Amino acid sequence: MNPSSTPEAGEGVRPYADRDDGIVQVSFTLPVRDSRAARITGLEIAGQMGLSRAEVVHSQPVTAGYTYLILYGSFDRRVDVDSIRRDDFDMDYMDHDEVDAFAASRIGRPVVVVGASTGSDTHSVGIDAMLNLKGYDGHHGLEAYEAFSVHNLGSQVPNAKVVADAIAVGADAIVVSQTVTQQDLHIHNLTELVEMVEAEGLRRRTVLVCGGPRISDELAKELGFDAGFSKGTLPNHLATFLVSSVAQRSATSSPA
Amino acid sequence: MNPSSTPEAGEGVRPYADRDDGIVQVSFTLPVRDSRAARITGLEIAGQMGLSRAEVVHSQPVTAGYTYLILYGSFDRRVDVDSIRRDDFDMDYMDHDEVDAFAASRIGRPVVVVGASTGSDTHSVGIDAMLNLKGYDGHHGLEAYEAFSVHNLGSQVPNAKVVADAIAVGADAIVVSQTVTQQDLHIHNLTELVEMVEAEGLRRRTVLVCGGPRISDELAKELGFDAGFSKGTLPNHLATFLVSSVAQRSATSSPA
Amino acid sequence: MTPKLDLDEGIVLACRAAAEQISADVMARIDDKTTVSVERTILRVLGLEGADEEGVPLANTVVDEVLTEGGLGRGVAFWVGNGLLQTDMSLESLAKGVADGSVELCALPVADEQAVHDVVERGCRERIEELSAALSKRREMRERLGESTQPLSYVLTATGNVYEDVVHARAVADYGGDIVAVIRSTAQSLLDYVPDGPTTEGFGGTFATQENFRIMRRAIDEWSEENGRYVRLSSFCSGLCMPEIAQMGVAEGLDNMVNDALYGILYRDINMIRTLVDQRLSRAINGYFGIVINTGEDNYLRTADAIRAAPSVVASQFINFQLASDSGVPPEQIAVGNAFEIHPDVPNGFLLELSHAQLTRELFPHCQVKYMPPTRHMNGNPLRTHACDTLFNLITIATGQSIQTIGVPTEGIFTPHIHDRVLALENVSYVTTAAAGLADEIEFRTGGFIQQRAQEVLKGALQILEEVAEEGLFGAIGEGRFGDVSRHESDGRGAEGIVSKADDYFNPLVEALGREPLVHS
Amino acid sequence: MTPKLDLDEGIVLACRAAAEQISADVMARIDDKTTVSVERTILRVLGLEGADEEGVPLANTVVDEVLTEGGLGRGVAFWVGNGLLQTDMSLESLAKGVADGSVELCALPVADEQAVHDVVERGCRERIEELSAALSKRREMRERLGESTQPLSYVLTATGNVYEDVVHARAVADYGGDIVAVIRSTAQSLLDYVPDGPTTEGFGGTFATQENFRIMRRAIDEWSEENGRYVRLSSFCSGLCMPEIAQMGVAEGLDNMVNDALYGILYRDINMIRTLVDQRLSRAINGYFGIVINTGEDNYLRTADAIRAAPSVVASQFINFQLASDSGVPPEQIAVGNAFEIHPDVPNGFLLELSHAQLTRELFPHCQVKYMPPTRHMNGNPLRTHACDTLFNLITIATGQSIQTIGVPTEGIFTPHIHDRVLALENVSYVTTAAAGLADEIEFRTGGFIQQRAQEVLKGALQILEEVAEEGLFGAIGEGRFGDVSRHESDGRGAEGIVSKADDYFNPLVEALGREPLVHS
Ligand code: B12
Ligand code: B12
Ligand SMILES: Cc1ncc(COP(=O)(O)O)c(C=O)c1O
Ligand SMILES: Cc1ncc(COP(=O)(O)O)c(C=O)c1O
Repeated sequence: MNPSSTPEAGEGVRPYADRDDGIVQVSFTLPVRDSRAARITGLEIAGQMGLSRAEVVHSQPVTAGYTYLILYGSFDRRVDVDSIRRDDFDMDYMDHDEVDAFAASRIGRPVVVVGASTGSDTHSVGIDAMLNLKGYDGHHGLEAYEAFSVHNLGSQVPNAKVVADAIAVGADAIVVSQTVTQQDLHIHNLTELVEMVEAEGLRRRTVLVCGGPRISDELAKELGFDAGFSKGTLPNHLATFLVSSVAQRSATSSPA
Repeated sequence: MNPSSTPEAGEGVRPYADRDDGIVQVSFTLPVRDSRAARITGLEIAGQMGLSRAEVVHSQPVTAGYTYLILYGSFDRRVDVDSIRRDDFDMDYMDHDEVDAFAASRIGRPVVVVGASTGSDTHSVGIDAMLNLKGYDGHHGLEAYEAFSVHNLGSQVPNAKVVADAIAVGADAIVVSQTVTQQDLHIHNLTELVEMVEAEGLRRRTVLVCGGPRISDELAKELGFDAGFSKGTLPNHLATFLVSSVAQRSATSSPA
Repeated sequence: MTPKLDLDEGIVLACRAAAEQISADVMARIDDKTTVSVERTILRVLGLEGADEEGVPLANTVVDEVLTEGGLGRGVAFWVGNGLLQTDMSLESLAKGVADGSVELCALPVADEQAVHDVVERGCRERIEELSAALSKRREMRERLGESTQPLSYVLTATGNVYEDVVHARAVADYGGDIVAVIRSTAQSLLDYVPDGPTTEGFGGTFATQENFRIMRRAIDEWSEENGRYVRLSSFCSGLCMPEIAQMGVAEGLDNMVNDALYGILYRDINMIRTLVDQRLSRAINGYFGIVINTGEDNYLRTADAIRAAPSVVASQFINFQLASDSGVPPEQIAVGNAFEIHPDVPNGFLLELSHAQLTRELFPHCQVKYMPPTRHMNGNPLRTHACDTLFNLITIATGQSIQTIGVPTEGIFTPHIHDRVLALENVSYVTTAAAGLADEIEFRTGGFIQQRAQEVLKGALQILEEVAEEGLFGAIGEGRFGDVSRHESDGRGAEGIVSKADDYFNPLVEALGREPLVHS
Repeated sequence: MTPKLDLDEGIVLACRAAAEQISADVMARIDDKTTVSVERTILRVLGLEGADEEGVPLANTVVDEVLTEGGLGRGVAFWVGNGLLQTDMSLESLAKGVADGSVELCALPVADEQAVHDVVERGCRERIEELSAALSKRREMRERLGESTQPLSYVLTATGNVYEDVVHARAVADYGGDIVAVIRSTAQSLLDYVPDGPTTEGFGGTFATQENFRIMRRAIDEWSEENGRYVRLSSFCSGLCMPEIAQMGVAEGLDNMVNDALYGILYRDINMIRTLVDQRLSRAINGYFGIVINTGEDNYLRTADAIRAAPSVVASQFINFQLASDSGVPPEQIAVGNAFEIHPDVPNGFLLELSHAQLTRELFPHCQVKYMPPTRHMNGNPLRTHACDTLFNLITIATGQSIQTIGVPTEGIFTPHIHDRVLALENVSYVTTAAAGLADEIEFRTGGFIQQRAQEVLKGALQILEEVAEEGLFGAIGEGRFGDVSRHESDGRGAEGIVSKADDYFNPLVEALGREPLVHS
């Protein structure tokens, strides 16, 4: 028996603060004057979120008519974490040499990659980290791999140019970066790219990957990409995914 | 027309971050290893809280088997703040002189107050702030008022002693402070006091007030007190409430 | 402020000399160029506002027409002046005529050159006097209401909707913010026109339009009057319309402008000649009208390593200063930039930052040095960011910075939510109050780590400056000397908007601005 | 560390002399008293553990019996020694006999006094040797695994459930915490016995029981071995059982103890004679066995104004130090306390804190000065608290403190949630790394604000010390000189547990501890 209150496997989990108590912190601004009414409205919202024993631990005016609130409350339901764990969950990444070896034996030609930071996004550090020789955090980018032939188009690149260049060089993969997410700019921009790739009939033969600090694999898949990469990504992660995907596509398409 | 997105009166409100977008921040620890499964479990909880477009902006291990998560998501429902505003909501407090004048004309004798920080709670700064001459933030405590005769029993005072002393001095009001709230210690302790006061048959003739950094008026009423006071309370707030309540009780009880 | 770094004055002088040479070189190389944006600015100064139904500003229509007709080498002012003389129309009607095709500006009979110059020069002078008068009033208001003591806190709003920005700006002012800067939408920099009218959609920022300036200015002035403290307004003279934004800022009473010589080249991939020509006029305008400009060396530390790049920051400060100075900005109006961007895990990073910040302060004693917060290494954890911001705030006050852009706890995540700035400003007030006298109380050990580091960085800067003086600024940019970003003279956007001046090129504005500035901040 | 405050050595010596007199006075006044807790401690040292079914510890049963029988003036050791001789029972059986009434301890025939003394003294020496041997092993482990460099971070866990505390402690260790202290439940201080066995319910803390010590120690040792860094364990020798907790701590291998001379009097309303007698033995034990003790001057700043009370903090540091010293604690084991408690809105509060922290450091060069974080003025806003903690952390490193209790972002709300300590420790690591060399690099202006303030506070402390030396410590406490709390000799809890020593009072422990300590940390 575990004498601490941490739930056993299968029991389902809930938040843990001091013990298995469900406590969460919630904070937000309400467009209501700093007043008791603001605090009670905050509690009402916490209640609607399913939090029991909610309390406001802090409230302050933001400007006339707006109040910032910090609340704590207990989320008492349990979530079955076991059903969430899936097999394909945490990929095992190959290192640089392994990727090159894998590509040499399984693909036998350089994988052609077109990359860019697209739309009006000028943030190039992320895509450069993936593609440029210099790479990221001491790991070389894809340009350093024998497995790849890389075309880094830079930043502020319109989707139309990405697609045109991909066609021109016969890209196996298009990899794009998006950093500005305000007002869902990235969603619009990434959706546009997928639509263009589909319109050009390239979708089946092109591996489509996006990345950025607020991109998740789930979001990427929802938008029609094959994968999404976020903070902490190293070039070999992308490399592993690309060579695996290209090899798999060749494998499934060659018998056909 | 208000060109900003702040909702008009009657429309109902939701959280406001960049505009009327419903965005809230939520953070908690899950008893799950830092992993994709932890993050997805977090998102599942956010979903169950009714948050749409939730994302994990930060996750880090706390220790083996525990992960701390910070999420953002949109609470899209609206809460009708107008129905929450009630009349008795924000009391108008009298100042020191007004309280004394009011008590002189409407009560005509000193209101006898017994106060303490109760149970095992050694925090006396709050109750001293209310009762002692020195007071709080430049405002004298109740001892300085002509309206009151104050018995401050100090801290770590058992409820039984509070009640016994209240009987001994014929208290009009019992005012207690509670600071330690871990594992709901204050709830147990305050509930016990109410039960004792009721058991002694004092409830009707005694104004019962509690205070402390994590006491709200709502909580106090739920526990059977007449009022609860939290951070930011000044002695004249308590004084106003006490003389008003005592005057009202005399008014309603005298014709009977 | 008593100097604490024991710097070698000889090296400082050598840096300045090298920067003077670099700037003189640049000025010589761009002297025979004008740009569509420079020309549009002249029209705007002359009073041409507004756009057609498709949102194309009249200034663009007119300049594009002259460009197409091949007449821009003579300067748009000449053609417009001639048009005014020939048609007797108002400037606006003339422009509308060009827009609807009823006026063929370059096909009109050409009047006497002197007469044309006279009419435009008069117009220009009158408008400048009008603007100066308005700015004098503003200066009076500033003095009457008073400002906070330095450091002034500089706060960005970025909602995308100018009306929301007003709400956010009020929160900023309520919590002691001194300068509100509405950052621009991602797309604006590369637009070769200034959008028109109020805007409510933008990404990562709000479009800079004259109407948006007006809306913000009015709101902030109201707040200032109500609360008895003057709050400044700022925007960005950058991108393809640098001088036009400067003009608009003056017209709407802005107090500060981010206005760097190289940012557009390095970070927006704008052609270097285009930017250097544009920056010159934008700075001439800002200089003349008493606007405080901020340079953007902080950006280098976001793409290059902050420790390694420190000498390049200092070198760039000298260059940026000199280019501004040579464009007519007085030192008190030049806020040279620097940033707190060393990775939080670097041992003694705080000492390095202290050294760098103090160095900027001592090298530019007459400038309003501007200090930028940590952003690059900030992540999704607001508490971590807030701790870094606290030390950033401490260095700001410990080294006597004039302006500090505030760091917000969600810097690593998104443009700030309304309360994020409030929380950030509370941090600023806390540190600034609690450590108010720190700069006067602490000294650095003679020959110690802090002094040595500053001396090293200064030496490194001199070496860079001397090499750049040798090879020229253009070549240096090509080598990636600034921010590890490399750009080439022939590349970049907006090159199509560069025009060689003809011998009879006419620009009434530059001449008018050549006089002593009327207003100083 | 080179001194920076330019203190007058004469004043420092005068402070020390006054403190010596105050302490000598106290020692004289309590010399003829023992307490139930002191007596129980002797039994515990002799090896008496455990409790009856109702949870009453056997040590309590025996001492209470002797007290009731009026024999405690002779010392429980005498009666127990006699019992052992007369009954030939083991100590445990003897005590159980007392518990079930089968042994009437004070009614047994009385053996030869010397024989009784001999048997108890032998037992006592043997146990002390056993304990010393175990502690030598621990010291070896500490040296083998190594510790962090100073400042050591001191972190409280407070879940109420010892098994949760283990989980929380692992998180602390993972993030670089150096000393884990399980704070005690609200109710424990006023219990005149030490609860027995593992506990899973507590409020604002977890009961200090010998079994809980064992559970934590085992878990932390495991972590230390796995991770190759020694993490210390601490608890609280305070309340009505100060010396017993000290004994338990030694038995279970704790490294540190909060062990203040006056805290119980001021903040738990414990009778002053009771506390002063108890603290003496608890400190003798801690001193002898190499435990580092922390004093609690920080508390004064939670009930009195931090600026006004600064001289009283320093005065108390001298007194606390001297009382500990006179009880047998070597200077290196005395960690005098101080805190960062000036209101965040006070202008130049940071400079004042810097001055105060440096002052403690310079006044006690051989002590492990312990610095406590802001708590009093912390509110429900974790970011505000985090900003204050950042500056607190900076002063810790800038003034070379030895131990720092970490400040957590939710300090103003509740005892920390599991991640709150992690976030706090990240702040500590950040500041401690980024400003590692700061203490060596900065100097304070000669005759400046920081130096003057320190000199003033020191003068104020001397005045207090001289007045206290005059009127005696008891009177001074009555006047509310410390923490603005006033307590009187005749009041307070636990007075019923004070007993006057008879002429033939026997205490083998005090004598045994009188020898040179065997272990030093
Ligand atoms: C550097 C920087 C800049 C530089 C960019 C220089 C350059 N050439 O890239 C400059 C100064 C020019 C800049 C400008 C702007 N910026 Co900026 N900037 C940043 C900053 C400080 C760091 C970003 C960065 O380089 N991170 C380091 C890289 C390595 O991380 P990364 O991009 O996440 O990449 C990693 C992963 O995400 C992943 N990845 C990323 N892309 C890809 C692609 C693929 C295929 C794969 C597999 C993986 C992958 O792998 C990488 C390594 O692990 C951030 C703040 C912050 N701390 O995040 C703000 C930030 C991103 N900027 C921001 C904004 C708003 C702007 C502006 C729009 C402001 C304005 N209105 O002017 C402008 C202009 C921009 C425009 N048109 O896009 C906001 C974005 C807010 C939002 N979420 O919408 C941020 C968060 C700052 C803030 N809090 O306001 N910025
Ligand atoms: C000072 C202090 C102490 C001092 C108390 C000295 C004393 N004589 O009071 C000392 C050092 C002794 C102490 C000890 C402990 N403390 Co303490 N302490 C604090 C501290 C720093 C400040 C509290 C304070 O004085 N606030 C100032 C007063 C004026 O504010 P206030 O009480 O909220 O009062 C205002 C209102 O609430 C209201 N009010 C309060 N009471 C009443 C009553 C009435 C009738 C009315 C009308 C209004 C009213 O009016 C007041 C003025 O506006 C807080 C941290 C913090 N920043 O809050 C921790 C804190 C309260 N302590 C805490 C703990 C856990 C303890 C201990 C239990 C730790 C331990 N296990 O040993 C111990 C022992 C205590 C025990 N048995 O109770 C926790 C409580 C956690 C929780 N929510 O459960 C806190 C929050 C610290 C923390 N984060 O861990 N503490
Ligand atoms: C120096 C400088 N100029 C301009 C900008 C913003 O420019 P734009 O609106 O041109 O993208 C920034 C943004 O950080 C900057 O640092
Ligand atoms: C000096 C000192 N002793 C003891 C304690 C805790 O004591 P207790 O467990 O006796 O309440 C504290 C708590 O802050 C303290 O500061």
